[in-house]
Amino acid sequence: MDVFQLLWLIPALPFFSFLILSLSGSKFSRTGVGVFATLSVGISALITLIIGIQFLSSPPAGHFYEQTLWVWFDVAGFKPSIAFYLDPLSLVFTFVVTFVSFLIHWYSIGFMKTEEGHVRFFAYMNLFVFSMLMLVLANNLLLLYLGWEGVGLCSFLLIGFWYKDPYNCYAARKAFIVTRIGDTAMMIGLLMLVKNFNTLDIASILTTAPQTWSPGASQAFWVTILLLGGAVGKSAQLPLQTWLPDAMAGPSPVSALIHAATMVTAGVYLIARTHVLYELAPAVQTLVAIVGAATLLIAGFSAIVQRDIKRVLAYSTISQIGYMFLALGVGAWSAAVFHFMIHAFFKSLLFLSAGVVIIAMHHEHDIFKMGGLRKKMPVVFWTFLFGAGALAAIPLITAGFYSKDEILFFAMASTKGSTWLWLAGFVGAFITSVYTFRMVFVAFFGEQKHDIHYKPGISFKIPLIILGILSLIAGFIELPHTFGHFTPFSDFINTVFPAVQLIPEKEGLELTLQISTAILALFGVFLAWQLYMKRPQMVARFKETGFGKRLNDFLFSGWKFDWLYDTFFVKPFVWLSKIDKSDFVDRIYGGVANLNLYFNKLLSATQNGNVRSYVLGVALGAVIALTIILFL
Amino acid sequence: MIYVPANMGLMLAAILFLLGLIGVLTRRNVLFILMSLEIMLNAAGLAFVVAGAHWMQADGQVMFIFILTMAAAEVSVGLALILQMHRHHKTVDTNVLNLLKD
Amino acid sequence: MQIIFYIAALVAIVSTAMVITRKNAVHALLYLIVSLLAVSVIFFIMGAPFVAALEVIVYAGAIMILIIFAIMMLNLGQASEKREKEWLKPRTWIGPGILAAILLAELIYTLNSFSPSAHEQAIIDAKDVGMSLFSTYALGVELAAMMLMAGIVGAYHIGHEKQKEYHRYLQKEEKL
Amino acid sequence: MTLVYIILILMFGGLISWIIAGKNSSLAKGIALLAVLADLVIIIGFWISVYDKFDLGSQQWLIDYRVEWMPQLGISFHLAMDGLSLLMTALALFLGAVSLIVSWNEISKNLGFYLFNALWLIAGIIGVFLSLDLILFYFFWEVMLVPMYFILAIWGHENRRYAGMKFFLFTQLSGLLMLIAIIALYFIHGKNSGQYTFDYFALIGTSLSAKTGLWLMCGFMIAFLVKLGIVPFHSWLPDAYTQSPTGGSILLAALMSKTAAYGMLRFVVPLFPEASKTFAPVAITLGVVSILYGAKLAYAQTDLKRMIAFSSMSHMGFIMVGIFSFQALSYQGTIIEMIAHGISITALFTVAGVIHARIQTRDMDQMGRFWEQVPKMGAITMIFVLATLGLPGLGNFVAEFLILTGAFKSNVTLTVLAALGLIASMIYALVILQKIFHGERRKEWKLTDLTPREVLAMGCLIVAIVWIGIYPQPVIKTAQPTVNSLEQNSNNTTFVNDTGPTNKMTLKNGDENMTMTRETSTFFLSLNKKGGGK
Repeated sequence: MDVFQLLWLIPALPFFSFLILSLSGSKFSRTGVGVFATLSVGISALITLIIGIQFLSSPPAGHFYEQTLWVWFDVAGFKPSIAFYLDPLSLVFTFVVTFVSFLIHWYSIGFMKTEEGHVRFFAYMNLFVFSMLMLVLANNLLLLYLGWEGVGLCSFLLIGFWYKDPYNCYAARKAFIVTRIGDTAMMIGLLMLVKNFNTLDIASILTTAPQTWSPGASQAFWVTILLLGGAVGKSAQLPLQTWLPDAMAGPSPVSALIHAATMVTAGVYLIARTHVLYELAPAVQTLVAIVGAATLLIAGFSAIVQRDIKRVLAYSTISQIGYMFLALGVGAWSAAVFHFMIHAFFKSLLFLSAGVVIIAMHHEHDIFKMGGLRKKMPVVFWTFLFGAGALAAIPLITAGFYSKDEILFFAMASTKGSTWLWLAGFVGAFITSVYTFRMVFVAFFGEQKHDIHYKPGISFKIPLIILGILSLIAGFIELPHTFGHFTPFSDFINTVFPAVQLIPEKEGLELTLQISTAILALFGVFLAWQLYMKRPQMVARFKETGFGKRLNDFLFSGWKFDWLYDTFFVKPFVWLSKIDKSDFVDRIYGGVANLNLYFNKLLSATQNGNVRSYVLGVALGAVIALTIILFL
Repeated sequence: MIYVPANMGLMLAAILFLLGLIGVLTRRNVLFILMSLEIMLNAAGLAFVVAGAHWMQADGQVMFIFILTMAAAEVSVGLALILQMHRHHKTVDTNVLNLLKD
Repeated sequence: MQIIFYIAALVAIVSTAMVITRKNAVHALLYLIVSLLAVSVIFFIMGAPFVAALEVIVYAGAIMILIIFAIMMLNLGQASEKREKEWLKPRTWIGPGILAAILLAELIYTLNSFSPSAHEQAIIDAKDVGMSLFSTYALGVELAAMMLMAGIVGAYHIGHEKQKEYHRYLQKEEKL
Repeated sequence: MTLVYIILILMFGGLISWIIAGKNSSLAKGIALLAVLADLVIIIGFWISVYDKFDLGSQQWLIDYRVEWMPQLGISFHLAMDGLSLLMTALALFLGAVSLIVSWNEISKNLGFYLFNALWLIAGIIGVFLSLDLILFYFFWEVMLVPMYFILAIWGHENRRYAGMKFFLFTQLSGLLMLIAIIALYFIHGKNSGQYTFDYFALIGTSLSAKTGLWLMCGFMIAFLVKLGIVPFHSWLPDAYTQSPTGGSILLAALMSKTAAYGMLRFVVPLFPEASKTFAPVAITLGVVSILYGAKLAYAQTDLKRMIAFSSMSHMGFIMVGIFSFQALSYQGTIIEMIAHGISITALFTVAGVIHARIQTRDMDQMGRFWEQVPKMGAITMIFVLATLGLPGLGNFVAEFLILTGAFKSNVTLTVLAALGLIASMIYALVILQKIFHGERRKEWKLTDLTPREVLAMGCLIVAIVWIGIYPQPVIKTAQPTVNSLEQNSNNTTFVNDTGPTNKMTLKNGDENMTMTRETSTFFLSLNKKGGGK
């Protein structure tokens, strides 16, 4: 049997699990629900693994496999299908999604043990996995959009999982609406594609587009910029990044799965998927790089001053996705995908560890109220440290180093890159290591400030350990030229992407760049140690000064983007709704009615009950009638 | 039997009628209004008789008789109403009796 | 001999004017009788002796007597005369006066446009009227009879003072 | 004859249940429901039997039933069914049955008369969907109006008389304008061809000068715009939708508004192809304004039913955009939107009715955190809220996507603005969900979850909306012949417009009309003159 035919089962299993849980979840036992949900995702992961091995060992013709289930609808030749498309790119994403989801589901069994509404939680999680898999496996953009909105929905539902707190509802709503703004841009992009090609089939668009559009065509420009709108919304990039920090209101596994590992990288996937279009619109591709660079800096600076451990991680997620966008923008497609994969491992690890810490600290999020956790929770500490190391790109031993280093090199050396882009990434790398290790030192070192009343069980630990190991070793499947030149990952995925065009004279800079980045990362760790462990009073004193205070507030609020949008969009809209609640058009019709009433009053004033005035009316009528008869 | 030009007779009828109308319009006492109505009815009858005389037909006088009958009926009912009005409202002022309004 | 007509007409107009301006109802009624008698004269000289007689008998006689009874039952005294004086302000005359003037002008204008030539006159006596009344207008007579009947019954019913059926303790308060 | 039976079954069912209701109310309800279900079975059976014919695509009309009614005046009893009216009839019966089920216990006062009105209303709606004689169409149009007025004014909520009067005035006045247009069309056609008839097929080819066509079309359009609730003719809509009892709201929002959309597809576009081309930019603009303004108003409301009413108005904007884009894609989208919106609005009004029945208020400021007590209701509401905001996988998305795709081909700017409605719809839709089911508990209510009867009705709706969302092909296939003929019709017009002589003629007509406008501004006088000139 051809294992590729099992492809449809990968998204279908979580979906069936969702259906079963939502229809009859209450009949399961408490752990039964979690185990059932986890197993469904686990089997999906297993099938992905089998298909992946098959794909590697004997790739199908043309390095892709397509499976059509049914035609969605067929109007005037426009004929999107419910169909799956498997190529190296979607395989990597599918693998990461199913595998990380599996681990996080596993972790959630323990996490949700005492929570109310666990059935709902697992049902939503399964629905999310299904949607995400639809997104990455879709063979046409409309089906991709289905997944795209589906993950947005699940993100909404899971951020607002603890629905009793109005703040969570607000955060959920904000996430859904802000991403919807991007989605609508993307929708318009889709409309444009349909108008031009009368199809949304990705493969056929990618083959016909270069024949129809010359590079720099305005059509290509608009389509790509609209798709970019969708991507920045989902991936929380500038200027639609504001929802992600608030999205941390959801449970930690949700943050790990949706807001770190998978959904937020959908934008990366979308751009990578439609890379041909972006190559036809070089201006937009540069814009992608600029958006990435700007976002990674802005988010990085904001992360430095956050106190909530999850918000630090959220900003770091935004910043890391900024790196991916930077890579996409300079044409380093495989580097972006590689960083996505590594990031999925270490960021979900960080979130899961943070989740354990938060539970142990009795739902305390503030890192300055933690401290000294190193000894009490050694496993969590070590796994968190691995994750943090990968995030800060500690040289040689962590996976993050290899992926980030590749991006930085391409930002400098690609024909589409520039020194400025590299510099942004370089500064960003420094900030990253500072805020990462600020978090590590403040939370895990120093003296203990609170009692821990909960010890993580084994179901918590195993996923953490697996992810921790991956954060360290996953980088070895793609080693740089200067260091072994072992590149199975990009070899595999480059059947989809064109190779990066390098500027020959900058090729030699690679080693210099690597060394300087490595030194910078270590220096960042050192600086964090100095500032937050040795001389915390220095930072405190800086915060006391007027400028420091204002700077702190500015960065803390995410560069005042929320304020900006509130003032210019939200408040006017609410104001407009308030003043025109009962519809001014209705007033117009009401005015007509009132005018009639007024005339009615005028006329009924003549009916005053005075007999003689009636007679007067008769006489007047006689005069008028006679006058008319006689003289007119 | 004297010849009277018909237009003169009609003019008299008109003058009487209008005097009656003025009476109806100006008086507030319902009794006077009733009398003024009688004047108007009488003027109308006069007009019929003048016309009948002009055409040498009996119909004018027949009409007058009908009008007379009607006047009699009207006055009897009208007076009964006035009496009731005076009994219930202690007034003969039509301005007070304005319940027939919106 | 047309002068008789004009004198009678003048009397009719003047007495009618007096009717509508009197403050005392009885005075007004007397003037009204005069006016009716004057009209009766006119009827007579126009060759309608039957209706002239009816005018005197029914109008000036029966109907006016009816009104006199009513005045007596209403028992309007000095106070009412004073009140009439208040009500008859010149201001109230203006509107109706103007209206009537316009109407009069229009009627005169109309009536002047036709000037009948003098032709022979004939007396139409009671016999002619009776012939016409009971042949051509028989139906009208029936209807008039019905109307009179209705008038009588109506007048009785309306004028009848209703028996009040209150408890004896309440009677005093309720009596109007 | 099937078509006659369908209408007669409903009418007799209504009569019988009125008679019986005094003695046995549940039997009366049963008979009413049975009548609707029997019709539904007939229609679905018929659909299955003709389903394969749609592949051929040549024959638009499946049934054509015509007997003379008043031959002297050219009025005939002409019912016919094509794919579009088949779909609409099935929808009307399906949602009619649902509306009866969900308001099973709502009406206690004067139940028999309610059932009578409800069934006659459904009969009127189906009559509108089936009649092809303009006078017959107008007749059914009025048959719809009167029972609806009674339902609204007798069984409505606190402000029912005001709402009923407003509804009646708006629809009646606009209906009269349509009647004038119908009669004018009748005379023009009669004068042109010598054959005085109200028959649709005869009138369809009537040649009209540009200005006359526009005026006549406006007569039709105003009636339809009012019924559809498009800005600025929507003023009656929120009041009527809000004040109706649940069953009435469902029939109003889900079915009656569809008769307007149907009327545009069936009458306005085919009868006045050129005029509707001319009018299209205005129509699309009105549609876009409705989408955005309706969404904005919906967001501002605190009354749940009023909010749903404005959301409905917002969606009707999409229908306008779809119809006047003249693209196969958007026609299909419009038809799917009619169905999907009917289903989702039914469900939302049901939820509003269910909540109102339990807590006697519609004020969302008094609700909150209902999920805790009634998760089933919450989950079902969520599905339809998501449908309303256009989540892919549910019916409304397919519809709105197709409409926008088609519209994008004809007008980019307005389509982009219409697409902003997707954002706006999300803003208000989430308010429904979060204010009622999430957040703080603002007042202590004792709630009971949905009864099996309600779950059954909602389950049917969920199945339907998901079916349309993931496999709308049967609907598309059924509507295809109708859409083909609509498209052909508008293509023909384009062709005529492109040729030289016609352009000249239009120009001449324009001049002629200008002089006439100077002479007299009255529309009818100019009509007469034109007739005399010929």
